[in-house]
Amino acid sequence: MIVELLIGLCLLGSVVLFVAPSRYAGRLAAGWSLLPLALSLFMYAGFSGQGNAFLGGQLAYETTVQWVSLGPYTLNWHVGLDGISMPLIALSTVLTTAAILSAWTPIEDRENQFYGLVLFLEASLVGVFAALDFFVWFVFWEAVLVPMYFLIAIWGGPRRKYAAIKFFVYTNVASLVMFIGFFALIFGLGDSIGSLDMPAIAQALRAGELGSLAGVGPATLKTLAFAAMFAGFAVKVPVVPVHTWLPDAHVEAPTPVSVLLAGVLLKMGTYALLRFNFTMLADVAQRYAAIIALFAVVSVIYGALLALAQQDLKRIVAYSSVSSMGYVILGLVAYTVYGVGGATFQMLSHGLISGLLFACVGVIYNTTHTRMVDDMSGMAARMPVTTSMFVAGAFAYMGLPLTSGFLGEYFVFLGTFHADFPGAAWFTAIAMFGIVIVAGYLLYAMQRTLFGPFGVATDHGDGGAVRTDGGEDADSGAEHDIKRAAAHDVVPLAMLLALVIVLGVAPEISFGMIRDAVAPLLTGGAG
Amino acid sequence: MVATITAFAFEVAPAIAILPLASFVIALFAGKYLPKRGALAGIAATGGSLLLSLWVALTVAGGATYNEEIYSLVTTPNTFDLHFGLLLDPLSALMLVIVSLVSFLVHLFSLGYMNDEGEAGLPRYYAGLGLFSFSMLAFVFADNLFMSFVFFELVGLCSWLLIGHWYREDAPPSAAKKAFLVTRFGDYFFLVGVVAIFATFGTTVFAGPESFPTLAEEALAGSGGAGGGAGGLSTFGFGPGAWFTILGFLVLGGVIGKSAQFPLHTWLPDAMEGPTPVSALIHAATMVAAGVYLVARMYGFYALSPTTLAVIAFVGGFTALFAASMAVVKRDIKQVLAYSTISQYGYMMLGLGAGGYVAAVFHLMTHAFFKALLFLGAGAVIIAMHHRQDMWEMGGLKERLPIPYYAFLSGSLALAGIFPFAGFWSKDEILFEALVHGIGGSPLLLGGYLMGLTAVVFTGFYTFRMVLLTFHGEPRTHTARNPHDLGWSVKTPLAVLGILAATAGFVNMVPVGTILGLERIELLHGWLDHGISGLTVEHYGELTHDFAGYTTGALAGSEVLTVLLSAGISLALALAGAGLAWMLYSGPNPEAHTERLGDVRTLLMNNYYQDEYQVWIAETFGTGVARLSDRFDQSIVDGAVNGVSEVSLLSGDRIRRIQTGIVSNYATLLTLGLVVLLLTVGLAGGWFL
Amino acid sequence: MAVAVQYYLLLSAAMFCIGLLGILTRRNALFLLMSVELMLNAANINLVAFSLQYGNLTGQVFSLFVTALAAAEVALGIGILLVLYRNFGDVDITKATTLRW
Amino acid sequence: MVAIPYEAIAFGLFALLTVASSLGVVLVEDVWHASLLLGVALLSVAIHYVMLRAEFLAAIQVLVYVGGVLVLITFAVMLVRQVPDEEGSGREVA
Amino acid sequence: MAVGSSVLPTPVLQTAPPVGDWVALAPVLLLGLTALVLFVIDSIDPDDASGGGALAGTAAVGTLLALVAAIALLVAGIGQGQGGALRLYGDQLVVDGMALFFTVIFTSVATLVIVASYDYLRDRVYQAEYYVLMLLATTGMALMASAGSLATVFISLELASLPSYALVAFLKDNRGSVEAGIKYFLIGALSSAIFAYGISLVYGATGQLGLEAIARSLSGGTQLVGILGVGVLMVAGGFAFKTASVPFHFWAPEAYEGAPAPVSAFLSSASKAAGFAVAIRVFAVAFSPQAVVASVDWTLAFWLLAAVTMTLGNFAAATQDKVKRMLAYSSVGHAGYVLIGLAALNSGQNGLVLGASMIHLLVYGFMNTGAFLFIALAEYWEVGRTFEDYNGLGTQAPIACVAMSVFMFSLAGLPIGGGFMSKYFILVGAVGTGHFLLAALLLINSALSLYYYSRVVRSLWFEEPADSLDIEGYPFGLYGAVVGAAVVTFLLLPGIFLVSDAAISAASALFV
Repeated sequence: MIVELLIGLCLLGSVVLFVAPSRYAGRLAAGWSLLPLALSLFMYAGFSGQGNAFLGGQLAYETTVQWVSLGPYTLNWHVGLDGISMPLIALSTVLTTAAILSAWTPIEDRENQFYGLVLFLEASLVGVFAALDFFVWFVFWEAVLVPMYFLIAIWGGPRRKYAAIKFFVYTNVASLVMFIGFFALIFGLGDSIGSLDMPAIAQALRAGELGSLAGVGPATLKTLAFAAMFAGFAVKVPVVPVHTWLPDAHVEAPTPVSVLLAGVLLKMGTYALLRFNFTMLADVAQRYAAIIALFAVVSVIYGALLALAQQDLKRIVAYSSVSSMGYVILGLVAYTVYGVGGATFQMLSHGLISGLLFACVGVIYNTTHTRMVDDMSGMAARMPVTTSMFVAGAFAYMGLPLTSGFLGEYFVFLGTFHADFPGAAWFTAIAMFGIVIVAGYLLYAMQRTLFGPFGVATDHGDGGAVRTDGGEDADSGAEHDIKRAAAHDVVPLAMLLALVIVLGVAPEISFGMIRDAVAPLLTGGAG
Repeated sequence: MVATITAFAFEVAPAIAILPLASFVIALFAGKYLPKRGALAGIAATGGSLLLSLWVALTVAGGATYNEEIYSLVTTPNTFDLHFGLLLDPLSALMLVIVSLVSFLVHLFSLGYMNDEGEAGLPRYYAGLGLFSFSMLAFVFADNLFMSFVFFELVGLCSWLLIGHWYREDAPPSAAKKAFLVTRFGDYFFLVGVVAIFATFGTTVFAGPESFPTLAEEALAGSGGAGGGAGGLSTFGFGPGAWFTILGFLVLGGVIGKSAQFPLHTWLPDAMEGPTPVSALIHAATMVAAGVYLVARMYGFYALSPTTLAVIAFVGGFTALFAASMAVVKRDIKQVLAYSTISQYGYMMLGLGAGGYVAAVFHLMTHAFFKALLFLGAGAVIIAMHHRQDMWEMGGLKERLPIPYYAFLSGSLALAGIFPFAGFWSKDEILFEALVHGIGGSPLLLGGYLMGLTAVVFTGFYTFRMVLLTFHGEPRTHTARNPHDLGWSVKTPLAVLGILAATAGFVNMVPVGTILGLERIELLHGWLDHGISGLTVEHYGELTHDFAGYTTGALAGSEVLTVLLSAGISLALALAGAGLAWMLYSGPNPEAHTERLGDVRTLLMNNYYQDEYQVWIAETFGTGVARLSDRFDQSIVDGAVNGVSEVSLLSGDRIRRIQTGIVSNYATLLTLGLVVLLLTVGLAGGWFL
Repeated sequence: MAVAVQYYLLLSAAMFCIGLLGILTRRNALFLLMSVELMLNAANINLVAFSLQYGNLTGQVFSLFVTALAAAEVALGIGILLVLYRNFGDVDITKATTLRW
Repeated sequence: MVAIPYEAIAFGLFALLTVASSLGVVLVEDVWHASLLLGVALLSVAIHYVMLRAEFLAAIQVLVYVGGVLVLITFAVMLVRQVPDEEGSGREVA
Repeated sequence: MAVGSSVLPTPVLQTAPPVGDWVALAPVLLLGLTALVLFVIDSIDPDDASGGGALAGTAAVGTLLALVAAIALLVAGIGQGQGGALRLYGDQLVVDGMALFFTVIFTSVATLVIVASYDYLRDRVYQAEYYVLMLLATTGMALMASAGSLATVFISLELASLPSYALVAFLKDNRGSVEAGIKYFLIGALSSAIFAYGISLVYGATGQLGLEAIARSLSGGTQLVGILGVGVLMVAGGFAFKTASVPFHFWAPEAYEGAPAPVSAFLSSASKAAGFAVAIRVFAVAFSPQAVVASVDWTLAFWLLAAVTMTLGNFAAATQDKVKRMLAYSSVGHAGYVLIGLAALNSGQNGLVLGASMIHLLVYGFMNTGAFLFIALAEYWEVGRTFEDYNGLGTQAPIACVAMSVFMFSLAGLPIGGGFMSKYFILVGAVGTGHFLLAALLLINSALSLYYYSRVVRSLWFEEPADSLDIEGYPFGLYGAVVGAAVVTFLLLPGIFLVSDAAISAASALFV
């Protein structure tokens, strides 16, 4: 029942915040979010699952209750955790707390609703990672979109409505495509499946129980379903070429929301890919591994190149997420312990690091009110702590050793280089070049914004930016009072950075359980 | 021999690296509350490291070695094992001493260079130094390539932090970025190499029977002519020899980047934007040395591949010459030193490529001392000159700064390779190795030798041009007439290093040894020839001989003659270069002669347009392609997405126009619809048949 | 039965089509009302004819309902038509197009 | 002896009348004429009912349609024909 | 009223129901009775001192009682299970699970609409007539669900339609309302003529009007395939009109837009459901797929209707400027979804697909009624009709706007309300019976619908309100109805199992 308790806590918090007065909403939300955080860490510490949830592993915190029976199918409330979902749930709760703290400064309007939605989002995210019945899973999967839609569209930037609608419709269409694919499998399985229990389906599929459907043979059906589900999840990840909602959404979303969007929402896509495509249809994934790897590599390189061309700090980080998530796909397709485990680890790592970077950009934006690289310089002089965090985060993103970013990517490379599919080594080698490009754009951005003589451009409207240059010690104009960030802005940064380093130095904390859950995936796959 | 008894020194050896790490943490978090803003912690830490290193070296000298895993990052059954470990053998022990010594002296010097000058951001500076020392020391005692890579990268981070120390100005952050990016480009190949070595051998440890050089050696030895996957190793479709060569090249990419070899040397001169003690640290003992050290560390692997060795030698030789030529025309004292660094590391690469493992390590050691000395000396001059660095604004500092002058002179003599200073012995040995192996059947090496030899002239020239312009003649500016005072913290390191620069060469007097037949005099050779089997000079010699086909030749069949000739020629050329400088730049008011070089000068001043073409490449293939991608993404990819929605809305708009508002039309459409329905169903049901 | 039921079917079909024609071509709401009456009568002819054909009264009875409803419909229709006339000053149904698209 | 198909002839005639008057309803310009023709059509339908042995229905037809519906329509025509509409002939009806 | 009259002269043996006729017909009777009571109240107190309170209260109590009665009968299992359907009055009426299920829908919608109308109609004249018409229409609908022969089908359909025409034109000084009324009426008259003609043809082909009698007659095959076929399709046309399916939908956008919003709510939810109720019964029982489909493939017809209806409805809705009209088109689109249930009847899982359609109609009854009632609220506040006019309402009336957001997301098929579940059931039905193309269309259209539904949400919450936006009063009745509908819509997400079994078993019972 502890998973239900976790979800329930978040939902209750959401309700409480909706009725709470705006004045106390920030503090209340932060305080409340510590409850699920503490609970999830408690769960993490006492985690006792073994093996892969979908492949007959022993689950932790499992519950099954019958819900609806629909014709031949029964829908159950079935939740439980294994070594893949547990870290992701912890990630969700950690990032929620971080996001709430980093929202204190920028969110000044309808706070109670904002935090209420964030907690609702948290509940849905936990649900996505915990659900084991397809239907329950899908409910949470879709439920994530709604608060995100509001969060972007109400508290976002100037083009927030366009971005929100684009995000909303794009990802929903993707869900539908995926849905078709999955249901083709369900019906292909026919009477051998009496419920939408995903582990049961996964095992049936791997056991080769898939029949034909509407004259389409099992092999083709599998391939088509794989393609549909891949396409659906690829949008969420996002994989090039279905990534264009992401930069818009990121740029327009308020930074705390970007933290969650990049930190957890993208992981939903790869998580689903891992669970559906790469677990249920492992044989198809292996057959078309080279093609999938191609998508991954294109995402890595193309995403990085796009990031290189951007001027907006958030766009840079957004596109770099496309690049980083490409590594995850590459790792998944490798079917080695380091490949799949590394991909999962990279999900965690990227969640923390991108969250950190977005939060840093947010802190900078809060004081300068611009995110354009050209509009500011020398921020380090005024915001030393934030700058340090930004630098640390950026280097972690570049894969600096002793941060989780390095290990995530390194595991993936290690796992993929000697994978079985043709050209694995080449794909890996090309993908690795991403680490050079990522260094290029992040260093460039940091050099331009954080270093050099201090200056911030203002007055965008009246043609020509006016630069306010301050001397070394002299305070610049009153309207541009660049202050040091408040403690509550820095705390989430420090928290995330600490985790990044801890995971980078002691990856076994999570890689242990991940590996345990991944291992069954690699054996006895193809049905 | 593998040590059977683990000495206590080895138990505490991790502290060699941990101590600077602790000083990093202290400086970072508590630096601003400490008296010297973290300097004292750093000095204490590196001093401790130095003592421990010496202790370790003594233990190693006693014949003990250490090769153990100390921290397991990931323990994964049935697949690769990522761990940190300690490999303490003569090579790493030597390097530990060098690194901790230089680092200690740099910390000390910084008291004068940074604290006394009232610089801001000192805690950050000392934190950076501490982290730098930590990374480099950990890199040195790494027992596997993975760990090497980890700390290799951290070294890169530290260089970024320190080069960009004065971040409020425009140039330092830019230089820092460049340094990191260019080396990162090299590290990319290194990374591929590490991963590929993992994938091939399943391990990256350097030493022991299960180490990858040993496995590679066995694979090559066992693969006779059968080809294909040797000894159960996956060689990715290549023959084992070819594949090992590729692996070697990949790792070499990182080396070329970090050790600033052509064509990835461009970051190094820019890195002079950092504080001068940092330059000393980077160039003498840490970052740049890391590349060469890495090749030496896995020499057992490189020795298996003649192609790789030849390329290393050739790149090294070319870099030595190429960089030396650019140093000739520089006005900035630190720029001269920067190019000389590139050049000297070129020599080391030449030595390694030519089979002169000992020679290269020897030069690595002597260079560490005299280049640290030169940089610190330059730093002293810069302090004295109130942070001016143009040599044409100096002059006549000899009388006003005696201790720096003599120390600097000692370093310069060593750099120029003048007998009997340290540089002479080591450089000569490298050239000698190249020569003998060149004669002995690898004529390619002779090319490297010739380039190295030519570079000797340039080295002698620019070194003494620098000394003359800086210290001799009449002061050319007001500042030069009234230099700043120097404190003990500046002078002490200079004195120590000055002595070392003069004497360090005596540890391996090969010519003397050969001529006099005193093998025992080649101390370094003996030092490097004991320790873990497979990592000894003797073994490397066998490998280069067996696999790369290096044989020792001699001029006119006489080894003594060859030695003498080689030493004589290089000394003569060095003196010639120095003499030319003396001719041109001695006297109270030397003139600038560079104008006479004409177009060549422009070429040299612009560093052969290396930066320009690299920037051009970066902009075209980086930014340019990025811009194109961005445009493509905005218009085509996103355009398609928006297009779908627009088409939907447009068709929606068309569809709703059916609803004209005129009820007669509705009736018509309704009737038509019904008729169509009737026809369809009728046709399907066969009513009309 | 002298006249075969098919002929009645034809007649009703003709009437139905004429009514439909009226609905499709006329713009005056009154014409439309009358056309609908024709169509309903066509249905009635069918019902009565088939009622005779099958010998049960179901059809006839049903046609009574149709007639009744036709009357009710006309009454309601004229009510709405008058309101339309009051609002638009016309009974031309193509004039009332404030709601469209 | 050839039986004269009286019923058939009658059906034919009245069917013709029904169709013709129905056509008239939808084709004439004037509403008033149309409503009169509708009456004719409905009455002829009543005659068909008689021929189909549904005399009661025929009576109802006459009563309901001619007596009810047609009166209603006439009433409506009176009410709405105050202004000439382009469909009518323009003849004023009081 | 047609309720009690046995119209066929043929003496038919009555089956002995376990309960009295009046008990089984209690919901219908209660509705009719309430209408009569309203007449009485109106004649006693024509000026209505309570400002419509008495009328609305009575009407609401009546529909509520009918609702309770229907639920009670449903729970008691009347006409379901082993005993089979209750056949009354010579098979003219049938009371079974399906009839009761639909009665629940009609009465729920009617209750909500009447509660909401109390505020909407305040200070208007002819209130009694309004409630009477609405109750009579509801009665007609309830009868439609129980109709056992084409005769009762026709009569009850007209009983439901005629008051609807009047209701649409209720605002007789409002040009839109009147125009909507005339259009609705004309298309309705044409459709009922087609419908009647279709019935006459079916009668011609079979000699029967009773649904089961027709089925018996057809079970041996028929010579008059063409006549039967045309008749069947014309009958289908009549239902298509009632359910606002393309191409008989043209009245719908206009009528829903022009009519008073509560009436739109009533028509688009209850009237549509009634059309489906009767269509399901007629096609499932009389033209049962096994007997007819071989020659008259009406499932093909419904297939086409479904495909065109949902596509056209959604595409047209996507580009509307007025919220009400958007909802009108979306209601056309939803008709298309439900039609899938009919189109998929030629396969093994009839109970499942029909049940899914019924569940959707139930959920739709709440979410769509709620949405239109929100429009009624907006009309009450006189904020305007376009999306822009709704800008910033979320700040002024957050509770109602949350409710509206629930409706919109639920209509779009997001898991915020029962609409997600019911749409999902339809999808399962469609795919399970092999109608992949329809399933795909359903999904594509759902995706598109998300776009325009979210526009409403966007206006409510994301846009800055216009300066003139000023809301006076929070009418209790409208609020109560909107919030009530929202709560039920939301609860139907986890609680769908409360109705899904009933619907599926009721639908399955038709094919036993």
